[in-house]
Amino acid sequence: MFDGYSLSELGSIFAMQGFAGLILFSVFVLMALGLAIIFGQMGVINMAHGEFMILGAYVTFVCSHLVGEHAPWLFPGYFFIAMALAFVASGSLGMLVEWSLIRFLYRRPLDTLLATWGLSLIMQQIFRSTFGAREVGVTLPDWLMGSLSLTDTIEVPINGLFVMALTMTISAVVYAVLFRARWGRGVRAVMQNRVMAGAVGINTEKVDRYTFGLGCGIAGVAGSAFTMVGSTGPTSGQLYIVDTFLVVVFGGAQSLIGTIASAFTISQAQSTMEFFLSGSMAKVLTLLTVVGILMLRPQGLFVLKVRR
Amino acid sequence: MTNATDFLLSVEGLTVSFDGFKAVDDLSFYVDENEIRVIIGPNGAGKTTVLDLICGRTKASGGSVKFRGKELTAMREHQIVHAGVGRKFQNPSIYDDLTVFENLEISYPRGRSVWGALAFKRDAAVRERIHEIAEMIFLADHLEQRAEYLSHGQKQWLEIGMLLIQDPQLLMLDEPVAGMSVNERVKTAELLNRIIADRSVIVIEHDMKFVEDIAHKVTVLHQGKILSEGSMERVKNDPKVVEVYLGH
Amino acid sequence: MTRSFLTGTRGELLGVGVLALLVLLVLPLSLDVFRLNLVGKYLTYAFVAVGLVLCWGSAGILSLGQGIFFGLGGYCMAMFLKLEASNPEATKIQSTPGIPDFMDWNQLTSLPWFWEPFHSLTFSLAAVVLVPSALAFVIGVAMFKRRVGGVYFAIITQAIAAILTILIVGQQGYTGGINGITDLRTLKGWDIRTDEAKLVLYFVNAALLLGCILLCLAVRRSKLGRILVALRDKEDRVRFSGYDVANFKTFVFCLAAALAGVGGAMFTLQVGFMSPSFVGIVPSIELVIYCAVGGRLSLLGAVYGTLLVNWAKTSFSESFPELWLFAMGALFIGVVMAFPNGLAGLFQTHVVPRLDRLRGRGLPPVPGPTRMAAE
Amino acid sequence: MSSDDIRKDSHDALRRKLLLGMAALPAAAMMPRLAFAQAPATAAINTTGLAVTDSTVKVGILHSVTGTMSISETGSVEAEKLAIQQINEMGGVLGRKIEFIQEDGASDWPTFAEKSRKLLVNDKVAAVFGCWTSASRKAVLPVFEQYNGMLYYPTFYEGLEQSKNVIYTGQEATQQILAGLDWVFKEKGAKSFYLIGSDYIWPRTSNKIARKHIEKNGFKVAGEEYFPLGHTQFNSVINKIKLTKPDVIYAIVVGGSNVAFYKQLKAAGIDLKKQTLMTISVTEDEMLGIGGENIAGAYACMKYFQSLDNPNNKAFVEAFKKMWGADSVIGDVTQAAYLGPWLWKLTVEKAGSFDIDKVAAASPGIEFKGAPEGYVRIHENHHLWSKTRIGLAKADGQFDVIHETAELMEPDPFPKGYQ
Repeated sequence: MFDGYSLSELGSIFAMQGFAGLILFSVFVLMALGLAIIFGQMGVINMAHGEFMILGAYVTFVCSHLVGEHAPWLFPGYFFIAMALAFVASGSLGMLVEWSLIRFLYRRPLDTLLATWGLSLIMQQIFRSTFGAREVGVTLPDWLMGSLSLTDTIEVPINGLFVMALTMTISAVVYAVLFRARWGRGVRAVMQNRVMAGAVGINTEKVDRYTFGLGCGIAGVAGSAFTMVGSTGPTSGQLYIVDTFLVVVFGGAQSLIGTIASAFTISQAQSTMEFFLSGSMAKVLTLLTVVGILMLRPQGLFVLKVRR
Repeated sequence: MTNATDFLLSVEGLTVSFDGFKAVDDLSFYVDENEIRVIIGPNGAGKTTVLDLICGRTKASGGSVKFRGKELTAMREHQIVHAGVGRKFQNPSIYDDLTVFENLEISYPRGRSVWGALAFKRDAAVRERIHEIAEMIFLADHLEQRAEYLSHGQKQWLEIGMLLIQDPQLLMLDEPVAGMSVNERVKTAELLNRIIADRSVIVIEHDMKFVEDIAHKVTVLHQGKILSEGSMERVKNDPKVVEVYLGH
Repeated sequence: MTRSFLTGTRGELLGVGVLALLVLLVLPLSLDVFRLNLVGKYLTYAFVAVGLVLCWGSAGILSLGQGIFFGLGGYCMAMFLKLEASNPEATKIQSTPGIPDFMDWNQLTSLPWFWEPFHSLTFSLAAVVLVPSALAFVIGVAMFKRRVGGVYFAIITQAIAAILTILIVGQQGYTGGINGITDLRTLKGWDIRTDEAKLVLYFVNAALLLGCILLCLAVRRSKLGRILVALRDKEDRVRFSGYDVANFKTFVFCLAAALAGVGGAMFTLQVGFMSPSFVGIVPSIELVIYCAVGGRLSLLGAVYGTLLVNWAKTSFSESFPELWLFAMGALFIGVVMAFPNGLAGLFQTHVVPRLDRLRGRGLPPVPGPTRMAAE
Repeated sequence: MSSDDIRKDSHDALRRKLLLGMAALPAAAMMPRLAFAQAPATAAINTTGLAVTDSTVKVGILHSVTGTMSISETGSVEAEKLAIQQINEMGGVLGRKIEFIQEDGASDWPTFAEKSRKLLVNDKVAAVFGCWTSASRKAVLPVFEQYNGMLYYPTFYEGLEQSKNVIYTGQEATQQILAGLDWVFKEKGAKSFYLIGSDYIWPRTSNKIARKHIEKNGFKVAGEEYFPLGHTQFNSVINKIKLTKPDVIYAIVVGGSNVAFYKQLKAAGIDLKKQTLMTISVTEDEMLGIGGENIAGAYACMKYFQSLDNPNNKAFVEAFKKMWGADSVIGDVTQAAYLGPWLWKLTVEKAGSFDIDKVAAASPGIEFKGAPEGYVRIHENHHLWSKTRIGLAKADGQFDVIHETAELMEPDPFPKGYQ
């Protein structure tokens, strides 16, 4: 397939392809991070994760409208406000859901899976009733949708850079919160030994609620960011579920580093295969590879080896 | 040193590490036929891990476990059971949803393959054997009761009974009297002394009184290594043991 | 210890009898052909739900990919019917007569090799059962031997469902693509689209379902059934009682897959087509909810659960289409939160004591199986 | 049915056509219900037991109101209801008011089959307006053939089908594709093409036709790719497009993938004002989700755009917005769905009967001059003769119609040489 291209052309294409892989990696991390926190720290698979993302996207949509109508001068920067609001909206809803639903199901992980699926159906219908069945168009500031020309042939999408920067920021914040802050120690204590953590005075219920809220909030931010690259509709959340779950499960339950490594592996595999094969087959092969590796390493890529 | 094959169980150079931490470190010991061996040691000494390694629940990083000359580390769990090694867990591990009778029946060593289990018939031999074991573990009157409703001590016995019905050559019991009343402990000691007639037993226990009642030989573990080994009397007087364990 | 007259083997057989009465007599007498055909379609889902009771309720293995097996069974049947419908006479306007129409549109000029054996009805019927169980066997061996379970297993089955959907949709020359295999007409010359045929198929379907339930009851009554329950409670104990746990899980997964396959085949026969929309993630999860509503531990409950949910779905979407997703979502949550044992649990706690009292026994009920599947 | 039959009826038809040409105009819609008085006897016009009374006739509307497809199908439902209302205001069909029974296909094909059976068997409707995806149509087709119903199907689709029981009011693939390609050959001097689509039957079949036509004209297909439905990451293929530098990107991406594709294309620095992109899958409906600014400059090729400048369309758009809100957008399929009830009415009146067989036989040759797209005529293969137009996407979510074929394109569902 490379006949008739000059070396510099090929070089720049491979550079861009590497960059595409990095964007995909960032997208995967961003969508999986919230789920990984919830799954890793609480053992709960949140099937409504995609809907929490779309909630963030709708918040962004509403913001773009309000700002566009009432405060046009704010438009170039509204995206940051929208992301913050998306975090708050999805996070609070997450806490509400934890309080009303999830906390009764901690001993039954498979049941949370079904209950959150039910939740996702309800959220989809709420979106549909509120915003209509059609996808909505989120108007973005122009500077976000452009590209930077590095050379004549290498062009870097700004929204890709934005997603990458956002992913790094959020990962760093999550890392700081979970591993540096006092609160994070509480989360990890609860994860390792719920009874003991309760006994030493950690409010385990509160920790659970905030952890779930944090995970959902990050989903909201992800959803908000994805308005730059994807669609916003009542059922758009479902487009992400298989990829997201696989990234988390492939990364192993207990490790954020694992999630990041797994996102990297899957994204590189997918973008490489997509380049050399046609789209559908690339997807099938990526999924098959992940499933195959999971069968060989059922606990995921990164997992602490512990006495059971 | 005697040839390893003379022992019922010979553990040599057994090592396992979890994330760099050596839970069991180059451990060797030997168990005779018809011996009751008690393993003691402070928390985290690696006692349960040793049992896990022998029965295949945890895979060793190095070393060998030979049972009657067969290498256990290469075998899968159910094969180890078929070879004649039985294991009781620290917390009574029984099937709450099934009756005592059904608990024992599942452990009955026939129909262990899928098709065997489908074709399995509850015939006279099965019933007789279950009643015999139930008698032995003091549960003859509770056969139709759901295991969930047994007392803690009765659950411990039931699990021992589930092992006995398989007639293992080596029985490994992890804290069999934990949570038992004094009366139950006495009965359990009696039970153990009765069942070693034709097998060896490895017991992990903290209760020194109980250990003295049953132990032929005691192995003291500390940080994954053997600190001392021998008769109860000898171990008790070993200054190293006194320092790390008994003294406290 | 006291037992209700409705527990034990006698109670179960009585339950099957009541169900038989319902599906073989009451429903056919009280419904018109159109509604009866609908019930027939629902009953094909019940095959999957019954399999899930064994797999999930009894053994604690939650598969979110049962649609795969339902679909495979359905496709095996559809391939036979399509070949019969594509005789050279009926397809003479095609550029290659004698092959299914969608192949012709995709420029295939001869029947692919894996379609050839589906000329034979015997082979096709065997494939309906064997193809799903073979795939389940491969998945089962690979996963259970490596001790993949719980949530991991659920997610992986989901991914496999996604893979299979993409493959079926993408390979349209061989599979009919997203439209599926449609326009199936006759089975060995017998027109399956007439009202009489639908009636006959309904009874065949109902009888098969009852047969499968009896089979599952027998499996549950056997030692294997008790081992499955034991497995769900204390997997390690079973393993250290000398059982190769993976084999048992694989067996029950294969059995559930085979049942789903039969359901799929009956679906194809009654509905007249098969499409990839039954293979994907969403239908697979819906199949789980049928089982959950009925009561994940009860084989009969699964049938009633399937009938109830589908009936609700049809009537809801006829009158309040926009409310259907709310209802469905609430059903998922409600069944998990408030009625973990579903209809069967409600029956045990509310109906059985009354029935006992009616019989003059006045005995307290046995505590129902209240424990949840651990994982 | 031969063309002789059409000619035989032409005199009578002409009179009605004149009436109907005005029918779509708001003024005409307010005409008194004069038709009721001379309504023919029910027994004469309904010999097969359809749900026709002396004053009403029942029809079915069968689309997905729930599920993923509801996004696309809503417009069709709205258009069909509008048409039915307008027809009723004009006096109905053969003096009978149309009552519709709406069923939800729920984006699930067996549900479509089930509901169509219900409509035909239980409700005995005289016609059904419905279906959107090919899969749903394929699922209901045997039902319509078995119970002898009449389906008016609105979507542009891949062709390869023809049935006595279906009128296809959207374009089949060759109508949509060939004219558009000829235009880019000529106007843009395009010589190489990159074909990209969602992975299912319509994009694949359409691209096959496109490829044949491109190669027949001696031009080159630089690449052809399909992505699973719902795919959201297109950066790799965009790189491949950049590498191969095709003159035209020919895109048939659908659903949520559509939005992702155009946003990522724009972000990757591909300026559609410089890079020619032609699509047959983006209507005004899809533009809403994509955002006009992200797709401005692309060419869409289909038979109808909301901005089409003719009196019929002006009246139609106005009536539609009056009924469904000023924010409504109207895409190609919505317009095609609007044609369904009108074509059925015209056919029934020409046949003088609601009987399915007579309606099916009377269909070829039926002309509808009040069509918002201008003028359509039913072909003997039950598809429509229609013009194909090319629209240039604008940032405000509308298209500029920049080209239309001089002649009506003949529908050819089984195109020889393109399969």
